[in-house]
Amino acid sequence: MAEFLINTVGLPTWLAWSATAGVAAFLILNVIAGGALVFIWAERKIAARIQDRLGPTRTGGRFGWLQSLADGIKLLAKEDLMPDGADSLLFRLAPYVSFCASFCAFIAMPFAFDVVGQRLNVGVFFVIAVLGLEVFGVILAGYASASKWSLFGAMREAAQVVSYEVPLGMCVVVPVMLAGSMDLVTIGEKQAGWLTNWYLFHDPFTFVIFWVYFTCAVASVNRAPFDLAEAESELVAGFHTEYSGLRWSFFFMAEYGSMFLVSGLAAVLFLGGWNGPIPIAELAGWSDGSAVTAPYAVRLLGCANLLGKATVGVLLMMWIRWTLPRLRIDQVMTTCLKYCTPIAAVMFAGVMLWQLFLPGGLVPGSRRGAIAVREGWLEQAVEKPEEPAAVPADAGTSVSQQLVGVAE
Amino acid sequence: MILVATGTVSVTHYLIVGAIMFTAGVVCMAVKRNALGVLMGIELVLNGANINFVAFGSSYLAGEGRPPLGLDGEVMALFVILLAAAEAAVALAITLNFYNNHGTVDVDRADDLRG
Amino acid sequence: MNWMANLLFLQRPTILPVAAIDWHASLFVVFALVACGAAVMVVVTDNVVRMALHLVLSLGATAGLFFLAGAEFVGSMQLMIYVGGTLVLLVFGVMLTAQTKLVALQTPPGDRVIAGILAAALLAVLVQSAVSIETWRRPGRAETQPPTATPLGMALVGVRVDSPVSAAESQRRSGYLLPFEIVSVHLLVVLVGAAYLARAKRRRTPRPIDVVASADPPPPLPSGRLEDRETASVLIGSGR
Amino acid sequence: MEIATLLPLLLGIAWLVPLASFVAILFFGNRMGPHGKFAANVATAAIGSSLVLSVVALGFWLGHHPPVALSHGEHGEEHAERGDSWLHLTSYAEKSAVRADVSGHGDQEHADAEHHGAEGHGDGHGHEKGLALAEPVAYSGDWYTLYSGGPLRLSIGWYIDSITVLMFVVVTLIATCIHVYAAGYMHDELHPVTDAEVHLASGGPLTRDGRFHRFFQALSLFCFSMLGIVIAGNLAMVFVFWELVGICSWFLIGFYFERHSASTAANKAFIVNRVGDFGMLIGLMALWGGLGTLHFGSSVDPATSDIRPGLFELVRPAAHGHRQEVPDGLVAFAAANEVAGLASGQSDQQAVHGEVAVAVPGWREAGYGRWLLFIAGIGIFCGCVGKSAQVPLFVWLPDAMEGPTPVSALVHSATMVAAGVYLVGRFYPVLTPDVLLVIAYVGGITLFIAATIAVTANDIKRVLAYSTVSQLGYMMLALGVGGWVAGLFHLVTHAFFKSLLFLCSGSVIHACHTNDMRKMGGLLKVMPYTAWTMLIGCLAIIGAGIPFVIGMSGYYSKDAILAQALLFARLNPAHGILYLAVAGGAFITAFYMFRLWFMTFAGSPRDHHVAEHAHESPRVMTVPLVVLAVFAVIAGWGLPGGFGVAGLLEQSRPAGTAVAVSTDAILGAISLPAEHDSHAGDIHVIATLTAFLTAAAGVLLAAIMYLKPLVSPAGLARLAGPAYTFLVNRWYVDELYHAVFVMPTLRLARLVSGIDKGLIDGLINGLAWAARQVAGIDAWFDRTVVDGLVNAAGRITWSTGIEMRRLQTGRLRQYVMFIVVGTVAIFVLATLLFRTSLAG
Repeated sequence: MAEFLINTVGLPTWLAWSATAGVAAFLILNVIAGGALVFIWAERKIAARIQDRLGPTRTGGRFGWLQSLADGIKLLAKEDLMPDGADSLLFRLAPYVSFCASFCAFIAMPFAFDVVGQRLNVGVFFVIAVLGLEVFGVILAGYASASKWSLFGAMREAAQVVSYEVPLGMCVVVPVMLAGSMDLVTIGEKQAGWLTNWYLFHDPFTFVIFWVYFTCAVASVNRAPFDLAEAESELVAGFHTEYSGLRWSFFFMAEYGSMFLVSGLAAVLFLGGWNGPIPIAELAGWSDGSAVTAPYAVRLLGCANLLGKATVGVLLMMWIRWTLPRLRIDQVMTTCLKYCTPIAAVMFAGVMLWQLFLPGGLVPGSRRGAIAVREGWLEQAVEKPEEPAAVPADAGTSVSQQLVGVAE
Repeated sequence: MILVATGTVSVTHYLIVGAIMFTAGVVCMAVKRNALGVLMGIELVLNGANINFVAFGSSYLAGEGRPPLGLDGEVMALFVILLAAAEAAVALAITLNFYNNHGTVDVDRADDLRG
Repeated sequence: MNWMANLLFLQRPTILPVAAIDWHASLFVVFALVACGAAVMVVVTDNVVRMALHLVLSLGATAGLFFLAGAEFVGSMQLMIYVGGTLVLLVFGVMLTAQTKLVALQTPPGDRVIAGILAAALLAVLVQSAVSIETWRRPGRAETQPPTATPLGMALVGVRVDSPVSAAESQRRSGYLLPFEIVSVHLLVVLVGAAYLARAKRRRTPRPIDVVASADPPPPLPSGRLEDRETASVLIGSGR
Repeated sequence: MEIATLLPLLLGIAWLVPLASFVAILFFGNRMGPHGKFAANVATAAIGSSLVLSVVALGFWLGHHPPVALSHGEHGEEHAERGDSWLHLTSYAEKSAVRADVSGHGDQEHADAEHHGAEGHGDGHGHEKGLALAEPVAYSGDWYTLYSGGPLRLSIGWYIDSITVLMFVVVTLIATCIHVYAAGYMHDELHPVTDAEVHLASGGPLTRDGRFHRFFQALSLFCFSMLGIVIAGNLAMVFVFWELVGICSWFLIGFYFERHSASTAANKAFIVNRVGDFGMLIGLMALWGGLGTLHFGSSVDPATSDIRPGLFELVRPAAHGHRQEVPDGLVAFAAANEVAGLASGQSDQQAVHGEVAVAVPGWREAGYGRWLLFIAGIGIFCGCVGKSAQVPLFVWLPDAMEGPTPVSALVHSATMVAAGVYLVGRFYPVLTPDVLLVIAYVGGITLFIAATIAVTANDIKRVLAYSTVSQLGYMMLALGVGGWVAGLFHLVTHAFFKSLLFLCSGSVIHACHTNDMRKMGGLLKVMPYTAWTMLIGCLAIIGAGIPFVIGMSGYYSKDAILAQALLFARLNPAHGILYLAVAGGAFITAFYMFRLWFMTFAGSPRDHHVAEHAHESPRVMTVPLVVLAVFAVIAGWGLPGGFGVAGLLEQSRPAGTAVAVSTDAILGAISLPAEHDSHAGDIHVIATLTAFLTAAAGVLLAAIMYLKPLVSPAGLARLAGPAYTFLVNRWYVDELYHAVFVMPTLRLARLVSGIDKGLIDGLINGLAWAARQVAGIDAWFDRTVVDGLVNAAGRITWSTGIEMRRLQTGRLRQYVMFIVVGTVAIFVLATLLFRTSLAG
């Protein structure tokens, strides 16, 4: 698109690039915002159904599908209150920190082969790390809004997120190990083909660890049953007790954004990303599965695929939320330290051994993952001593372009 | 802005940034009476050092020839980060303990062992 | 159809020629300014919580610098461990110990002056030695370098694949397996130790040393626990 | 399994089981049941299992080597049948040889095979010479070699023939009975005991904890050691267990060690035995130095697997028809100077050996080494004198009665004291005729002295003790006059009835709480079991029986001894007195035994206080009495076909001792009769009649003095006058020893201690004083100079520390600033002064 602008429209390059970046940012922003609207509506309907109610029915004709939009407008119209004694700067800053964090995380999130804001070769960790920043917003909010409920919420959030990053990281490392790369795109491509190639079905350990990952993900975005940060029944509304109006809605968006993000991450890491359960494109002969030559339709299909999987994940979270009761803080910690972490560790070892003894997996002719990559590096390191190491196939792009992504 | 014009970043620039952060950290340690402030100072210092490591390690910044440190720089940086995390944990624990016993986090009060 | 898809899809361009604007340089300036500025802000702010915020900014910017320098892995680790872990811990501690009179402890101006002078001297020395070396001043060749994540990982598990060498030599070079192990064990030990140190002690009566240490009668001693009522009272105090 | 391997296995286990129980009781004794009650069960179970094993072994033995019919017929027939009877024996020997050959797996059996084979052949030669000789069947071998260097070799091994098996059965049987008995007898020890005979300084009696389990611990150890002596395959091993037995007897005699009498008695027994063992050591050295081996039988050297002849083979080589001769080793040993003469100027060892080998027969003719062999024999016998309480070392045995009665029964009558006799019997082939003569005389004197003392003793146990001594004298004498079978036969039978007698006396003492016979009397009604069994014992010991028909066990053994003595006296009239001693001994024995029985059981109670206390002992004590009584009766009987003790013994009569030999020994001409000749009609008849009449006379005299007091003992005593007091004072032997040995020793000791106190202590004290002076100076130097320096250093450090502590303000931020200052200073110095830049 940059070339398109440069060549046909004739914009100066930097402008072209800014424009491109802007478009990308705009798209991602809309994905989040629109997603948030849809999800909020969906959550209300699902909650209603689970509680044997109807939920919103009127607004926007049937099913009350415009309900969220209406609420959004209402929130925009609301007055922004700030308790005196609050630390005004931090109080204002907090929601944006949260939102920016969950938004930035999308930069490295691929929607199809190369439909990705910025392809980083440490994509996985980038996403996790940036997502981890979200907690700052919450903590600051909790501290700034001079209320003990908020502070409690913030503390709980801090404790919970910090401790849940450990098992989360372990779970994430497993697909990385299988794929031999931290680049999300590479990981996704390695699962191309039938659904037997998904890492979920790679071996029993990955199957188990997927669920561990999902649990930790739910906890790290503090959704129920881990939503102690805003425990309505104990702390009025947790860290956003004092918030109202737009700032409050930013928190909300951040929450749904990160829900969507972790679901998408799960999809990419374990559920084959944009590769459908059945490789329709390859079967139809539209593409040979390689990224470059595939027509856009295939990419569209991929995007649909990924969005679908992520949505399923989000819906699953909702289902859980309205099904399970909230845990106590000590139970939360127990779940993390006594169950998730050890299980994750054991499964990690299990996958490692599996890779060692059954590199081909049970399904013959499937990928070889990390081993191939490592061998590639080795021969490149040993056999051609003179010339500096060339960029391997799955390496990232030029640094200067990564910076475009980082800059947003 | 000169940099932007000439468009060449060199190791020295990184070193200067590192130096500034380092100094800021040291001053922070020297000035803050709040133990946590001192901790933050330490973090700053470590980061200043880290910047130097990475700068020396990056083949992107190095002029012709190999970077002085190569991969070792990044590994060092990694270890520094890890150890910083450890240090922070312990230091925080100590601070909390001190707070539990003395009811303050003022490092000037932590002179039970003065001569 | 095509252009629609074109709109919808971000074409990943090939290596771009060094453009009118050097993104690298400009971004470096941005990050460097943020990092240093935030660091200085940390020094000058008195409120602990704000200090923490500035620290976050500074470290985040540092991570950006790492990205710029081509160390993506270290960068993201910086984000993850430092910003996401260590600093959260710090803020945590800040809030646990946040009492009105502790939030902003005034430093006697004399100290500030002395510290300032010393800082100036130190900075001068450092900068001088940074600038003094000519080879460091040479501009970096702005070419892409191979991603360093995988070699880093392999170096950590004992295989060096960076900076190519002969087969025989590659056998000898052992990477960082041992330091890696040491660090991991060290971390474990630290975890246990920290947990032990910070566990809640409930001593109601202040020891004489406290009375001596603090001119004013010591406040009710809170413990490190979240659900503790004293903590609650302390935290309310923090707000007002 | 092969008998050659089976027997050592069975007996070895039977030997070790008591050790196991000893260890068990040693460690867990006091935890065995209340007050260690079950220690008794453990020990009894152990010894019982050894009994079973021994009986099994005996069964195997009889199965493989059925004994030979001893012919008590006419002289002529006997001569006629001797040949083929010995052919019998020979054939057995050869069979055994063949068996052993077949059984040749493992070196040891092989050695046996060779051994027997050799004997078989030697035996063949014997036939040609017309000197038909019986081969004893014996299995010997080593379990473990302790030390082997050059020709010398020490090992733990076995030498098993019929005596061994028999002794195993006897010892374990008696020991089992006595264990059972002791379990009842010692039950006081289960609770804290008040020992009335010990008077504390506070005046009251001593009260101490019971030592039940310790008693049985010592018993087990004793059984182990005794069996060790019996099974031992070489003299060294014998000596070791010899000493172990001594230790056990020390433990047991001193069981009530709080009593002064008991502890002194224990020490006495131990020391007196050491005197004997000293002689034994001399004998061992003589043999060891001369022959380089202490093995009885031939054995295989594990290093160089060649057969090394044992003592018996050396002294009575099969090649020369087992005629006794001084072995080459001893000859060469004695002729050391000549050997040196040969060796001088010679460098080649082989040549020297050759010449020596050539020269040896000549030297032997010249009589070299006879003295050595004599000394060896005498030395070994000294050990036996000590152990089985012969003159002059018999004084310890009566005092040993301080121990609990079961101990007296087991250790000091049946088994341990018998060890001496057993050793003489075992060692018989090596003993030269003149040694035997010495033995005979010692035995004779012993039996007479002891018997006479027993007449006047009033302590029931002492009477039995002296009778034991005199019976041992009988055995020794029998062995000395060539009655090998007779001696050991009497050993076996005596073991039974003497243990029986002791147990009876024990049960009497248990009932009356006194040892003094003068306080007893009329116990027959109160304790019938004890009385009747004791009567059986007495009859057995005096050898009662219907002449030529049947009799108690003593009847046979004593007759055999008498016959042999008579024969000996006939052959060498010079030593006729021995026969008189035996005959007189028999009379006195009968007298004092029945004196004892009458005084104890017959008549009316002399002391009512004792009498009303008296009661029959519990079943656990009476049952062993009955068992032993049965054996005391039947032990001497022989089934047709020689299935009997005598037959068994006959089986392992040492090769070459069955014939009459007449030599002119060092002590003049002696002719040892062949034992078989003593079965000749006339001698047999005379001996039997003598025995019967003397015994009858003795009983009669006892009856008229104590049963129906026609003659009052007191009057008789007054009549005898000095002789009586002499006897009462036990021939003043103790006083003699006290005067001759003890007093000089004490005086010497006092002298030495005087020297020690005066001279040496003075010297040492002087040294000490000097040392203290030096130390004083030293101390002064130390305090003033050294301490001064140290303190000065300390003071300086202290003051500096005081100064320095000002520096430690405890203000963290100051420290940081110091660090910064330091860093900057270093940089500046480095760059400005030394013109170098630290940064590259």
